[in-house]
Amino acid sequence: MFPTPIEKQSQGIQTAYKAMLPVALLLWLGPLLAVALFSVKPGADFTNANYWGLPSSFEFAQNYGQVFFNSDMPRYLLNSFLITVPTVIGAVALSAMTGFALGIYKFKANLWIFFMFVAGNFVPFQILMVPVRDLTLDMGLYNTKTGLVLFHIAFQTGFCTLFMRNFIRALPFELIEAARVEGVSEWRIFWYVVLPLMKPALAALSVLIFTFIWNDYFWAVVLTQGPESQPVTAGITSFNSQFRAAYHMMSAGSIVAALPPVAMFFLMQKHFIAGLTLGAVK
Amino acid sequence: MTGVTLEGAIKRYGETQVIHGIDLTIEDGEFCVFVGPSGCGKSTLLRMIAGLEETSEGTINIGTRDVTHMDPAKRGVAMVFQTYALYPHMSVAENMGFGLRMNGVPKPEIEKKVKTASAILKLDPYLDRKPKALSGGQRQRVAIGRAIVRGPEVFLFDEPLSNLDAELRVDMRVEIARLHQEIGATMIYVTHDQVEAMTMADKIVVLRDGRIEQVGAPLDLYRDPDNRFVAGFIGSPSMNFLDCTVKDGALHHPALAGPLVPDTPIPDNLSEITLGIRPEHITLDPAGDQLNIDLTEALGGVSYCYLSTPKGDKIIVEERGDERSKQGNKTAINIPTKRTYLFNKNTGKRIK
Amino acid sequence: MTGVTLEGAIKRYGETQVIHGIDLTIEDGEFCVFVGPSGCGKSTLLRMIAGLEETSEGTINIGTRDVTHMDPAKRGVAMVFQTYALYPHMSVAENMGFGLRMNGVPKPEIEKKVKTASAILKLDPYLDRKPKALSGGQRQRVAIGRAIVRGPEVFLFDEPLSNLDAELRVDMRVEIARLHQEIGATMIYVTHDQVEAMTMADKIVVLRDGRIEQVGAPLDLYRDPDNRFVAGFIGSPSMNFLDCTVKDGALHHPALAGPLVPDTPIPDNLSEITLGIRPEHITLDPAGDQLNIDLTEALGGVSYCYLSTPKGDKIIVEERGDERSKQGNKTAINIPTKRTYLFNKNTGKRIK
Amino acid sequence: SDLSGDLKIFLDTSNPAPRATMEAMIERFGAQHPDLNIETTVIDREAYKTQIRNFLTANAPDVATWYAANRMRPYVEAGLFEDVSDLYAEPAVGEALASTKGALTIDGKQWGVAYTYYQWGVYYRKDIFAELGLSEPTTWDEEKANCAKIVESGRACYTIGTKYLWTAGGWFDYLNMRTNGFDFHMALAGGEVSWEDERVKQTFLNWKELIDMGAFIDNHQTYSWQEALPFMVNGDAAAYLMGNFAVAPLRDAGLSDDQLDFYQFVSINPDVELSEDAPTDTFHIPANAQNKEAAREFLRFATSAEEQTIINNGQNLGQLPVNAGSSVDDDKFLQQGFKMLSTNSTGGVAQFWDRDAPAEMAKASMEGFQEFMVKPGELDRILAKLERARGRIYK
Amino acid sequence: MTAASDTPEQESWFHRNQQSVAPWLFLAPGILFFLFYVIFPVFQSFNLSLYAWDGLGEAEYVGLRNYEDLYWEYVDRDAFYTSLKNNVIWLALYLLAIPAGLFIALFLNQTVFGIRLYKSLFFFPFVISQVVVGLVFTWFYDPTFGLLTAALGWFGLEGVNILGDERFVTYGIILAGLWPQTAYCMILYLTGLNAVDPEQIEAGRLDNAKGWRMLWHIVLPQLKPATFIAFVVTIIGALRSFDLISIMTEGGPFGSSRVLAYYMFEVALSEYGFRMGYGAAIAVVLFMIMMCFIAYFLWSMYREEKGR
Ligand SMILES: Nc1ncnc2c1ncn2[C@@H]1O[C@H](COP(=O)(O)OP(=O)(O)OP(=O)(O)O)[C@@H](O)[C@H]1O
Ligand SMILES: Nc1ncnc2c1ncn2[C@@H]1O[C@H](COP(=O)(O)OP(=O)(O)OP(=O)(O)O)[C@@H](O)[C@H]1O
Ligand SMILES: [Mg+2]
Ligand SMILES: [Mg+2]
Repeated sequence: MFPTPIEKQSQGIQTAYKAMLPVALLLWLGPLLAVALFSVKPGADFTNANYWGLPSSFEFAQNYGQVFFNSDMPRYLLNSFLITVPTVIGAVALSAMTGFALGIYKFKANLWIFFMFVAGNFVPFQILMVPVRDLTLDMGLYNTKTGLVLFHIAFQTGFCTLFMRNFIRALPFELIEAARVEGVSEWRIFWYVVLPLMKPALAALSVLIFTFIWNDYFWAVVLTQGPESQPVTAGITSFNSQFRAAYHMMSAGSIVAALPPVAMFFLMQKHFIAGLTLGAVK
Repeated sequence: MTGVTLEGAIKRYGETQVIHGIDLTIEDGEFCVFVGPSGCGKSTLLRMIAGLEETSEGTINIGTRDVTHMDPAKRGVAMVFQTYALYPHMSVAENMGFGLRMNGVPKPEIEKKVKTASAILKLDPYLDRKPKALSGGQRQRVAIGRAIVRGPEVFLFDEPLSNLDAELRVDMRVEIARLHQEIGATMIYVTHDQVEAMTMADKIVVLRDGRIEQVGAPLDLYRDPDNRFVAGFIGSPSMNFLDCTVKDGALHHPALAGPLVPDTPIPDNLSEITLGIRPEHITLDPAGDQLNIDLTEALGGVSYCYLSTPKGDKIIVEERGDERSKQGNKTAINIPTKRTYLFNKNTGKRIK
Repeated sequence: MTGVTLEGAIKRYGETQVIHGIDLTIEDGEFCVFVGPSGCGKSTLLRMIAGLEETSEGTINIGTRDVTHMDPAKRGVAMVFQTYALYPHMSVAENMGFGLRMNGVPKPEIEKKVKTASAILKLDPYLDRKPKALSGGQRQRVAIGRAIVRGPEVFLFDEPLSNLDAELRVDMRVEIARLHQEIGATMIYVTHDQVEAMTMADKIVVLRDGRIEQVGAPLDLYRDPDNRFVAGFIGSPSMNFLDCTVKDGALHHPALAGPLVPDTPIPDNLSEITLGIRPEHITLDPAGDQLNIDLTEALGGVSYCYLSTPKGDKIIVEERGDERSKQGNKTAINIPTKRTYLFNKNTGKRIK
Repeated sequence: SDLSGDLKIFLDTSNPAPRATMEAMIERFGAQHPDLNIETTVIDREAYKTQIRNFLTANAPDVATWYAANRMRPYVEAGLFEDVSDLYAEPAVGEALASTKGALTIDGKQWGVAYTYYQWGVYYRKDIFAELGLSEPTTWDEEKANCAKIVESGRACYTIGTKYLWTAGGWFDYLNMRTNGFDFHMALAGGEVSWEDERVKQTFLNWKELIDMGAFIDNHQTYSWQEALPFMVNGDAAAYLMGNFAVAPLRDAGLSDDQLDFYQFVSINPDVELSEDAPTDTFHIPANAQNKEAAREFLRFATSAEEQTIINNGQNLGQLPVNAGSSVDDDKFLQQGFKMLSTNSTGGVAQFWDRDAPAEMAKASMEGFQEFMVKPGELDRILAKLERARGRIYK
Repeated sequence: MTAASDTPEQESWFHRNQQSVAPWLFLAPGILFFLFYVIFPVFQSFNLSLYAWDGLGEAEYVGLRNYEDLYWEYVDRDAFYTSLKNNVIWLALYLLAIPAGLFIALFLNQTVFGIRLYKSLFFFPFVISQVVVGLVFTWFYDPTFGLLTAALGWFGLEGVNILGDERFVTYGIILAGLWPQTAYCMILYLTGLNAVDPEQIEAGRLDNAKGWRMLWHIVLPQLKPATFIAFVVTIIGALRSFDLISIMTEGGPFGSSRVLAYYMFEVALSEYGFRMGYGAAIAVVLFMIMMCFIAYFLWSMYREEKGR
């Protein structure tokens, strides 16, 4: 293990290290903690320039109540879920199939199709912006969650295919051959043999895509407008213009918007990290 | 049940040909072992029979059916892989029954067949376990069980024991031999382990570079190899080879105490001949001093004595008994003429 | 150059103790092999000597220096790992020279030393290659080269050959033995391969569960084991053990043709004794019928005959010569009394 | 009330007070037409500006808010707004809306109706002026003298937040109109005058005088106009050149009418007539609307004298009604503003810089204004750049 | 085919050609989606960059005029070159996330009590939306009450208006971007460190490599895969930087914090932007820059594929 395990160091170093950890964390998360502090302050603290002192009163319920009952935030949150969940399902389903096809079969175009997905995945999405917007307009899907979901699925398929294909490549190919010798049809091999083995990849990818999509801002701005279909990342900006200069409200709103992916990360940490590292390498 | 026949089977990967026209008949119920050095095409040939690789040319028959271009599933073969290839998410019973299930066999029948197979392989206590919870040997048994359940005409094994440790390998070897006796199906078995080949086979097929070097029963190959390659490949430690010059109908070599007149007559047209002699047939003669004893490895019951001539030829001699030679000493060797093998030095062909 | 001395060396991982007070002296220039079943603490002991694991109690001396708490790099040891642990991003030459470079040795000197080592190990053609582009045996040689270059007083090997295939293993074994003769440094070698231990060691240390069972020269251990564990562990195939009852100063066992009076006197107080006899010392007596021949494995020069009594005791007999027993027949065995070993059935201690 | 079907209305009135006003008005309209199913969407004001293009072409509503003058030109030219000249032809409407008709006319046709407008001017802290002994200035020198005293007292004269650029456009409007007059200003917006013209330069030099004396708050480029309000509320700045919509948040923040007052932007060049910014917010019917009949009825309703009185009163928008027949709330700011626009704005009424100039030029120039406010020394470079922009934008 | 000669039941065409047809069936939906939404639009953008179009009316073919504008038109050129320059700064400085991530990973790669929690908390910034990160940092930099100003104040220093000063603004935004990106690299390195061969470390210890030398000579080379990924995602992240700029400054003050990605959005779709074709031309330039990296990535992947 590198660096040398701290247990092997002297007691003094160990203590110093343990003391340093929380300090470092505090510095690291400082800006975020500040926002958390803001979000429980009363508005008056800001007019009185009490930015960094303790809250003059603890207004957690008041501020967050406002966010939930006196703004479009709940709708934005709901939209985010309605956009994120179908995207995750769609992208994972599509890429499980493409990944299977590219990982298992040998045919001439294989590598080129794979490279198409990979290259597409890294394309700057600005180049897609205008055409995709027009496309969505033409299909009558502008400002619908469906339009956003369809695009996200398509775009994420690139990344997911890279991920899935590499994962499937790492599976023992004998499993597929064994099944073929046993007379199992290709579709059933996919369904009964490969898919169950991909569970960890599916979980990792789902969690990862969930945060990606949840945190998407660009496409939300390009393809949707207004609370009927915008996700919370875009919603937070209109929320903020509604509460411009009301820092306690903006903080509370931001925290609410950030919470679901954070919760997701904490619950599914193992998968999440597996996803990050599995995705690009093997 | 039925045998397997290959006629002029050829396999090409793109431009490179790796199997060069194999003709081979494996009888019904025979246990046939493919051996050969790594990369000689053993696995490829087996997979061609299984249908996992396409056959570029030639035909493969199983029984009376031409299966050359048939789907693997239709050939009536079952295969056991080196890595077992068990489905990790299924229990042992599910693993064994999966093929039948996918082919629409009714449940009770599947259960019955799995029961029978697991009884044969003593897997009953593990039927509900996942492969992960099994030892290597048990996994290998499950893989075999999966093959048995489908009642194939031909079993194919690709180095099934090479992932097991030495001890288990011995046990599983015995087990597979027993199974062959019990079921009596045709079995084709790939290995590069000498001992497996020698102990299990009815018929050994020695392959080199995609060609058959010799086919025969194990001790026939040991005692009567067709060429230098087979002679060197079968037997451990390998046969010693000395490139001798022929003079006056006798073989001359600095390592030999004197000219050696072998039992086999030497063809007139050859001036050089390779002499083969197995380590266990040579005895040391401490009186002589042609050879240096480089090293003596004492393994307990036997020792291997590594000799070399000043010119660099190496000879290994097996010693038994309580007296062993000593490293650094000089020695000569005695070679019983009836144990010698003669080979054409250029072609490697045996001279009989 | 100098030997290694351990005194009461103890290793604990947290609460669990895995090495229980080892006292051991390894002479200067000796080739010492640690053997024992998996998990017995061979690697741990070696790593304690290397300084990669801390020693919980006791002292370790290399030569006259107490190195118990010294930095690994300062101990004058070099280690060859099972997985070679070559730095994959460095060429062979860089790998070998890295240790010197880290110690600030000037470049020309490094080059000279690497040259010398690579000449010894015949690595010259590969000096510029990356480890990836080498075969297993070559990698192992590089790993050894890396050790040589630093000119250590003690070489430590942890199962250096276990990742090689059988053939290469033999070659490398010979190579390491040769190297030891050439350099003459103290070498400590961990293996669980019998053959390696027997053939290479000046001194074998048999470990079990973190304790030393016996220390001695290979053939001494083979011929004169202190206890049943060592007797069974050294020699392949293993010694056969029969639990006999003692009656009238003779041993009785259904597998024996009759009561057996061993050369060693039987202590009076024991009513049960374990009889040990090696497979190569038993001969078959086709006239008898106490034993079934379960299986005969013909390997060419030798066969192993697996026998069993009706009660389930198993015996392995080694056969040589051209006549072999036939599977399914019945047989008896002859045991030469001077080849027998007696063990206390309960403690496993040898009775001499 | 024979209207039926759906009526989709898109609003950009996302601030709390205007939003409530509009929703209430729509409710009243709905009450008159029970069979009409009205669907209102309120979009963030900033976002609305980018999204209007999308919804006008894709899922067009029946009524949409927007701005008059050049700001609506691209949509008119692309045929995305309905010609509503027929409404103006109706005597009841035509006469009542005469004052804003010009702002909604392009190519001799009218493309929407105004529903509100508001004055711009200087809102200031009466109490601070009193404390420093200052009075409302009317001339440039008085203005500067006042400012000098304010700066001396440790305050900034003016708060401003230029992060979103347009606030600087307001300053430019006033300085340029006061320096060079309304017609020149419009010519500049129309691309007819060089930015490197001495007269334009003079405008900036006047501006520079204020900047150099530290009249504006620091770091204004990081604030939105709302974020700049606290400086005035806290007394760190004494005045704010802003539209009347700033009154509501200032009052919300705790300033009473005793503390807050308004004066017309001072005269600079005595030779030019005073002219004012009075941006007009408008309703349009998208060309792709589904229910144009109901939409027209809604436009009539929204501009009716009665509704105009209600929605523009102090409790609601707090702005000026467009209908000649409605009455102005007796809020002191509205009264002052109304009086200013109707009697003391002889030079003309401008919409606002980013509505009078084409979008691209507005963007480029306002960026220039912001840069100028931060780096007044770079004036020549900035003007040269704007001149180049003019060369390309006006074809 | 003769294969069926022995089998009585006539196999369907599909069944016989299963192995060659199956991959295409599996690929079809994914490929269609991807072509439709990603690949074709790329070409459409190329096409669009040859037109002048305000997004409302008819597009007019102008050939390479838009690209000429990038170069010749002075006002645009300022904006374009500022964006390009900022993109380069982004690329260069964003890469700091890699050593920073490595440093934190090394710091956290211990097994003391509660370290797992610390690791997850350090990873936090990455999961949070860039929008929120942008807000958080905007406040952090706020010249009146921001934490930065306050902190400087404690040391008796005068506050700096990071986001209002064209000298600092890009660096300020990059710093905000580095926060989540460093967390990302940290996780990559933490998992990479887990996979470091302990025997090589031990070999290094015997070879007397310690501390930095151990890191440099033995650990880092083994972290190459992690570094590679970190490099790829960081480059991509740097070139895609949009959210933060949009949230924190909208390209300001006076356009000094724009990057190509944002500039393109601005000229094409923002409040005052109506130049779709020109925007597409910028996107094409950005695409070309990115293509260098994509090509590099694909090339190394290709080598790996062929190498196995
Ligand atoms: N897909 C392939 N493309 C090209 N050549 C191949 C391919 N698969 C195998 N080969 C070549 O075919 C030859 C035979 O390979 P095969 O795997 O059958 O050898 P083997 O006898 O099973 O060896 P081993 O004992 O190592 O398993 C080898 O030279 C190998 O390089
Ligand atoms: N870090 C550790 N913590 C706790 N126990 C350990 C640790 N390392 C080794 N052990 C235990 O110490 C004992 C000896 O391990 P060691 O690796 O020395 O065995 P070995 O003889 O080398 O076995 P093998 O032949 O499998 O390599 C084992 O029982 C092992 O479980
Ligand atoms: Mg093979
Ligand atoms: Mg070990």
